Amino acid sequence: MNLRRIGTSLLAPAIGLFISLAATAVILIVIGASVSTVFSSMWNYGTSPRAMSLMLNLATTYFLSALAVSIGFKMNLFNIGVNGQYVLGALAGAVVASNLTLPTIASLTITLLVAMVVGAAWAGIAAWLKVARGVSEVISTIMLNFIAIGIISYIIVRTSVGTETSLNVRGTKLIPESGMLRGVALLDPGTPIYGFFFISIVIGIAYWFLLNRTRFGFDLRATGKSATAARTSGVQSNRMIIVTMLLSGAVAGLVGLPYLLGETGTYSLQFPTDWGFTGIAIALLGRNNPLGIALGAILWAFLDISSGQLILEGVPREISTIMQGLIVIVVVISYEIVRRNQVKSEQTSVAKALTKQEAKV
Amino acid sequence: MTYLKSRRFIGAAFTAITILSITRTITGNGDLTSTVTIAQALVFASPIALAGLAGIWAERAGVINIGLEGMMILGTFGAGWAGWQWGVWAGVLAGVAFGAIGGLLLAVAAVTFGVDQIIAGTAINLLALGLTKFLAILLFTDAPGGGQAQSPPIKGDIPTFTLESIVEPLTALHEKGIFFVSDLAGLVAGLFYHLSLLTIITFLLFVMTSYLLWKTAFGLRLRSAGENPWAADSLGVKVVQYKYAAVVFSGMLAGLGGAYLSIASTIYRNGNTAGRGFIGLATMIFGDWRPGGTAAGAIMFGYIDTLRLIDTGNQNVKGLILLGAIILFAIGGIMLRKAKRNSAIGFLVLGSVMIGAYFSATSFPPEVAQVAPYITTLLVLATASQNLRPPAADGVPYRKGDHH
Amino acid sequence: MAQNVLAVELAGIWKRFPGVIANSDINLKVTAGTVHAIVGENGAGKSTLMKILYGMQKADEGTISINGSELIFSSPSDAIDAGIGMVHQHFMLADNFTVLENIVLGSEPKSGGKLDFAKARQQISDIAAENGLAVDPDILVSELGVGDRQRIEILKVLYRGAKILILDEPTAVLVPHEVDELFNTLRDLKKEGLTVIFISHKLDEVLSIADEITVIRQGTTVGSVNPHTQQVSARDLAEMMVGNELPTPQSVGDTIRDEVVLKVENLSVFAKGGKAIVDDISFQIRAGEILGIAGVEGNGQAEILDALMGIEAATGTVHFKTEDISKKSTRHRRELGIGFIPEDRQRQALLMEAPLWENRMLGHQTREPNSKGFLLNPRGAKADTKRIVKEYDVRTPSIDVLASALSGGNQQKLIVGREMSGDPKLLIAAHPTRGVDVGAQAAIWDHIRNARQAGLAVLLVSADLDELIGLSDTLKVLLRGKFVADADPATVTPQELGTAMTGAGKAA
Amino acid sequence: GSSGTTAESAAPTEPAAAAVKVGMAYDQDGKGDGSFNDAAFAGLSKAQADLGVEIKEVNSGASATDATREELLTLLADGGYNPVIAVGFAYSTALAAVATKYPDTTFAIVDSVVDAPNVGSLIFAAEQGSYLTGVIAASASKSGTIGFIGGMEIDLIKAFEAGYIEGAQSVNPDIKIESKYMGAAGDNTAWNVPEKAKTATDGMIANGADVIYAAAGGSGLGMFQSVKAAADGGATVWAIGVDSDQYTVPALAEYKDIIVTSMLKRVDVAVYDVIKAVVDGAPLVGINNFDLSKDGVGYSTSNSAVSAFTAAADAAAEKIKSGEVVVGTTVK
Ligand SMILES: Nc1ncnc2c1ncn2[C@@H]1O[C@H](COP(=O)(O)OP(=O)(O)OP(=O)(O)O)[C@@H](O)[C@H]1O
Ligand SMILES: Nc1ncnc2c1ncn2[C@@H]1O[C@H](COP(=O)(O)OP(=O)(O)OP(=O)(O)O)[C@@H](O)[C@H]1O
Ligand SMILES: [Mg+2]
Ligand SMILES: [Mg+2]
Repeated sequence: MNLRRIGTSLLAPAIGLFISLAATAVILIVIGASVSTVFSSMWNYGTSPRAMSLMLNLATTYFLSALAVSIGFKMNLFNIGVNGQYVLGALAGAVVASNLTLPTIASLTITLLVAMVVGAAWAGIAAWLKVARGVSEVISTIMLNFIAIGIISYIIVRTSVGTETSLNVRGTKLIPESGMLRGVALLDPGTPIYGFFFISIVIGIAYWFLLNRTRFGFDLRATGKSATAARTSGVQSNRMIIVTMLLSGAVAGLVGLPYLLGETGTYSLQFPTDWGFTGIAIALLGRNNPLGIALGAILWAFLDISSGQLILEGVPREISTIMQGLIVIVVVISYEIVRRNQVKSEQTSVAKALTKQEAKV
Repeated sequence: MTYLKSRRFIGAAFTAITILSITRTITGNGDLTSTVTIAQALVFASPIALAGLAGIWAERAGVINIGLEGMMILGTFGAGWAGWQWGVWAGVLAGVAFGAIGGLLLAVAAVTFGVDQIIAGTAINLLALGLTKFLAILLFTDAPGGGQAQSPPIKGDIPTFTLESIVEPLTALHEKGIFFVSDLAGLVAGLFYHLSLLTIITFLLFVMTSYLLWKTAFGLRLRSAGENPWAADSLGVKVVQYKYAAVVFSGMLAGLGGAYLSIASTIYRNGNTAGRGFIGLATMIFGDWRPGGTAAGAIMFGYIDTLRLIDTGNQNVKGLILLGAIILFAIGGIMLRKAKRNSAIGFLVLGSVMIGAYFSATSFPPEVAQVAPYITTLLVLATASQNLRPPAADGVPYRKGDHH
Repeated sequence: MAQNVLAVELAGIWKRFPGVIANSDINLKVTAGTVHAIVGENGAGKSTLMKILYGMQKADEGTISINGSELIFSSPSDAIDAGIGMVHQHFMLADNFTVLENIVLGSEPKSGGKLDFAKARQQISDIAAENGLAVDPDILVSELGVGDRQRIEILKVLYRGAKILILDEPTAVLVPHEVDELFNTLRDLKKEGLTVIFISHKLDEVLSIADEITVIRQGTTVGSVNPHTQQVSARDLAEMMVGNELPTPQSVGDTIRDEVVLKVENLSVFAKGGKAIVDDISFQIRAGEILGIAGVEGNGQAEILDALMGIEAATGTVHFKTEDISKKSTRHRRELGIGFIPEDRQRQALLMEAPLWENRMLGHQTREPNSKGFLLNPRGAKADTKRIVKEYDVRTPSIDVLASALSGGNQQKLIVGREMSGDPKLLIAAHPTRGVDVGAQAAIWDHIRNARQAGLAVLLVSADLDELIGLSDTLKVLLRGKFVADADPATVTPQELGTAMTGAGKAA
Repeated sequence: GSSGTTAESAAPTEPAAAAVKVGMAYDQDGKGDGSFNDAAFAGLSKAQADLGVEIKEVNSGASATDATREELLTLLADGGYNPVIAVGFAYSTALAAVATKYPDTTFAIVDSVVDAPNVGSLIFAAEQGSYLTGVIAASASKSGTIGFIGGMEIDLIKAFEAGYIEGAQSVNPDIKIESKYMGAAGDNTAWNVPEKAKTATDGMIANGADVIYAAAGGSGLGMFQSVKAAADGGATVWAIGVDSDQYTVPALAEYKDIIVTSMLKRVDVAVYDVIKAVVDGAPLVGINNFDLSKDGVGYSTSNSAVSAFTAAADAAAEKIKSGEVVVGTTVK
């Protein structure tokens, strides 16, 4: 039974991957590139130690972002606001960390906490608006994203928080090395794997544990599966909405940290601001399951990283974005088809089993 | 009914102009109600309004369309490409057609396969972004005047009209600075100044939507798909077909909004929708899923954006702050009268803070104006969400034969 | 009109759903100008059959003939064209539309592309006047009560000029005088030559209005009776429906103890508009006592239960034993030992897309054996689910299947088993044996009786009057949110109780 | 190894130089902006034509990180491209890291300073060039009001504004200068909103401005449109372009008549110089400040309309070169 379920849940992404690869091949043929060369060089490059290290680093960021999104998804809350939550969280983390001269552990702990609190607080606005004023979180988080960008530029451009870290680059003061979490060179000597990679594994396990092994997790999943049944079972829906949004925002607050603490040491105006949307896509691919999300994040990072190799081949790097888009849309459709068939076949098999039972009696 | 409606409309317009006029008089900033401001606000408002209208079509038929941004992106691209090749009107058509493809994709995923609509829309946004960037590189890189990220210029212009006979005297009247009268003059003149044919089309599409959706059998059936598709189905309404029609038309409208943007900039550029699809969605909710309110929301965005951009010495932002304060006080007053004490206090406190800011600062950073529309949207939704009435079956996957 | 003309003839209809055969070889003949009733248990396949006749679903096999000619319906429009109209078991109305919009939808009068509202208004008021169905066409449906909605549904059908009317359980939600009004309307329609197919679970109603009754059991027609010519009682019909003799619920002996478990004072629940749905009621239940509430569905039963569970806001006080729980959360109430079997099991009592053992936890997730402290205990939950499956005879191959894969009756057994777990002190139950087959029904009654023996207090709401009379120690009759009568279950008959429920007379 | 459909090509005529392969990395979506990136490409093309070098262009794509930029440069260095030129200050961190890993490759970065023995930092005194356009603007203005349209509000662009203002004030101390940025720092749409630039310019013209200078990437197009519309309406108004000589840019042909001059930021010259130096075997490393004295910045004279103001501008240029005038990079 369970093996079958695992099998069917792998079926959808497999279909998605296959179809989007096929579509990509068609595009490549149309633009006159050699399909086999492109795919094989993507693969060869993507499996080199350096590229794999980069991939894991990028996947760490994506993983956290998708996790933040999926906490909400689990109870049908659409936190489209991870973008706003993580940029503010990362900025706050950068400001705090750059002003700390503490031992690494203490400094990191404080940085993480600050980023999480800020992310949670920003998500909390949307939660409050939903619970107290009935405003859909979809729309409020989108608005809050725009507002966050405005706040960030104000802080960096017009307050003393922003300095010119190198010529023409404006950002927060550099974090002292004691406050950084650089990482270890596991695969490639020149490309360390972020320390946050390991932290995010722990967070992933914690997420799984919280959702599947705690009462809170049960309440959350129950609300997602049926709000009315959850309510009848004693779940207070408003409280769940607030706690879930805060939790989602707290994880979102961490999204920028792998890059901040592993790489830049400053929140500058070059800091990417759209990892939240990536997170949504990956959460969909991974079906809100931490393992699935991890695989999705790695796939996404693979496509991102190997697109660099693609342009050297003369193929626009945006082909990987197209692949990503195709994978998402095909996978969500095939998930839906597979799910329907699964429910149907389970019903049929129950009925069959029962007929047999009755026949025996 | 219509009498009441038109009275309500006139009342609202009167209040709005009065508040604007008070603000203009206190700040002495003629920009707030000038001909140019209004004319430009319409230009900025139109693409957003079209996105909002697109949202109305899809959601009235029960399909949440968060893929508006993607459909707009497709529209900007289509217009840039075809406009460069065959001229501006071909660009309009291609923008609409490209948007329709996006709509069709959403319909297939959400209506036929019953995929969660927000998820399907998000996927379309991703796909549109990748596809257009890719195609831009393929088609525009080596084109003269184009580049990897932008199309060559669109050929030709959309005609614009200026009714000199109205604009000139009214603009002159505006410059006199008479309370209310001058402001009204500026507002009216703005409507007839450099009015693009596309803006007129946008306006007509709003009128057409109001008529089609609320006055015809077609509209009734389409809306029934968003209110109770099972009931509609039981009366022989081909719900799936109506949903398809609505979502594809939604894509066409969003595509037109995108085309409008490209044409206004004379080129397609990567990223020039700048989130307007999402803003359109917000104006739709802001406008209670109705054309009138949606248009008002879009005009607010256009108005604030315009004031920010034509600003001299950051005085317009200051004006906006005062305007916001006065509006907050007005809402607070209404709340007090309706005996909603807590909300009233909230508004009055917020209003006072803004008044304080107005008098204590000589100018405000442009970021304030940049985020003002978004904050306004949040405030409006926070005030009015309980009274908003989305279509009852909005976002609910419908399968023929199934029941809720 | 000639009495022997067949308005509808269904022959050899089969309809299979995954895992269930809803209709197997159904044959039905409906004479024109009559009221033809169809009765059968929940899930017998009545609605499915009607949907097939109305073109909403396609039969796998079989033929449909209307007025003698064989037709194939691929959509409701085909059926509408053939003069068939259907009023569904669940109202099919768009709440945000006006009455007019709901009625004309799909067959709108037009003038030059525009919907001709004036003409529609005229047509509706004409039909309404003709049939004594007064409604305001411009009011929003959301503002209307069930009686009005029913009228609109019938108007919808008449507006389309239907000659054959299908009414799927139209009376379930009506109060008695509304039922009378409906029946008067139906008789009028019959006089005008219309044919009515009428589905109901209320057998006395059926006997009073029908010219012919067809009984469906497990998806197939098992017989027809003519109440005008044949001597049949409601009990006879019921036995035809279930295929064997009905078990009788009977609580024996007085187990009522002194301790008051539930004390409700001045409980009221208000609808959005401020109207009282539950209107200032008070009652108490002692340990070992079963208090039955009789009443036509929709008179406030669901709201009372939800209010007692803290799901719906209410005024008044509720004491559990000595504790005032009026302001306490649902979870707190559950943890005190209140079991709850809600009316709508699929929406309120189950996570359809979760396995059975997770459903075992639902509502009990804070207690042993499902959790320890903040952690869940899946192993404990699974073991206990196996126990329930065994004790309550839940027919399932495993406890890992999704709840949606179980039949409704088996779902219900699981819910009852769950709510009886963990020694509840009070059970609040709505229709505990609804949709459950005869054997399982008896088993559930036994479980309830045994728990009562052990001191369980029960608040029982049921549409099954035999069940209500048989199980209850005390009976109260609810009408429009108020208790209007008390009845002694030892002496009252279902007929008397039924009368009292309509407000027509005092029960014994 | 690479084969495929690329723009790469070796000039067969000059086998000696065929060994030089130039890698060029643009930021974000790359060239096609009609100004800055295209100027870099112009230098590259010239080198390809004149020196017969092989070229390879890449771009970092949207939401690039330092890590992905570093990888891009690494791929180029790895592939034997030398020199590797990074266009844009966003590459500074990435380039610093890669340069140490490939000490035998020559790198160059535009608009930033990377301190390594094998890196040439190509910086431009945009404020000096802008000073000259400020002089021209103030001289050309009849109304006494001129305007400036900036893209994203960052220090790099503020230096343009600062020089422009100083230059204008050196001619007319009472001149009124209106400035507007299309987006706050971090708002990546700021470079892509010509319709907003158009509105902002409309506003300035309505307020009396008659010369407008835009340093706004792709948004600058809107400024040209607005000025053109005003000129078509009979007003005497001028636009000043930026980075490339926009008078000669084909995509802007319909606006050329109103482009009185452009502030030239000779990224093309710098790029060419870097490549030529490598071909010549004497790589250009260290800080190369392309200022007025090196003709790294300047103004264009392709539109004859500018001739009336060249005297003033050239005089100002002399003062700057001689050190008599020092142009600031921040707006006072
Ligand atoms: N769409 C469907 N898919 C699968 N099974 C269905 C579907 N519709 C009905 N069924 C099943 O078919 C059987 C007959 O259902 P139907 O609704 O016709 O019963 P009914 O006699 O009307 O019952 P009730 O008295 O409860 O209304 C039931 O077992 C039901 O669960
Ligand atoms: N709307 C529906 N869609 C899909 N399947 C349905 C639907 N309704 C019922 N079913 C399936 O039909 C089957 C029969 O359900 P139903 O509720 O009628 O059982 P039942 O005949 O009452 O069973 P029991 O004998 O336990 O009383 C089950 O497998 C159920 O899951
Ligand atoms: Mg039924
Ligand atoms: Mg049943």
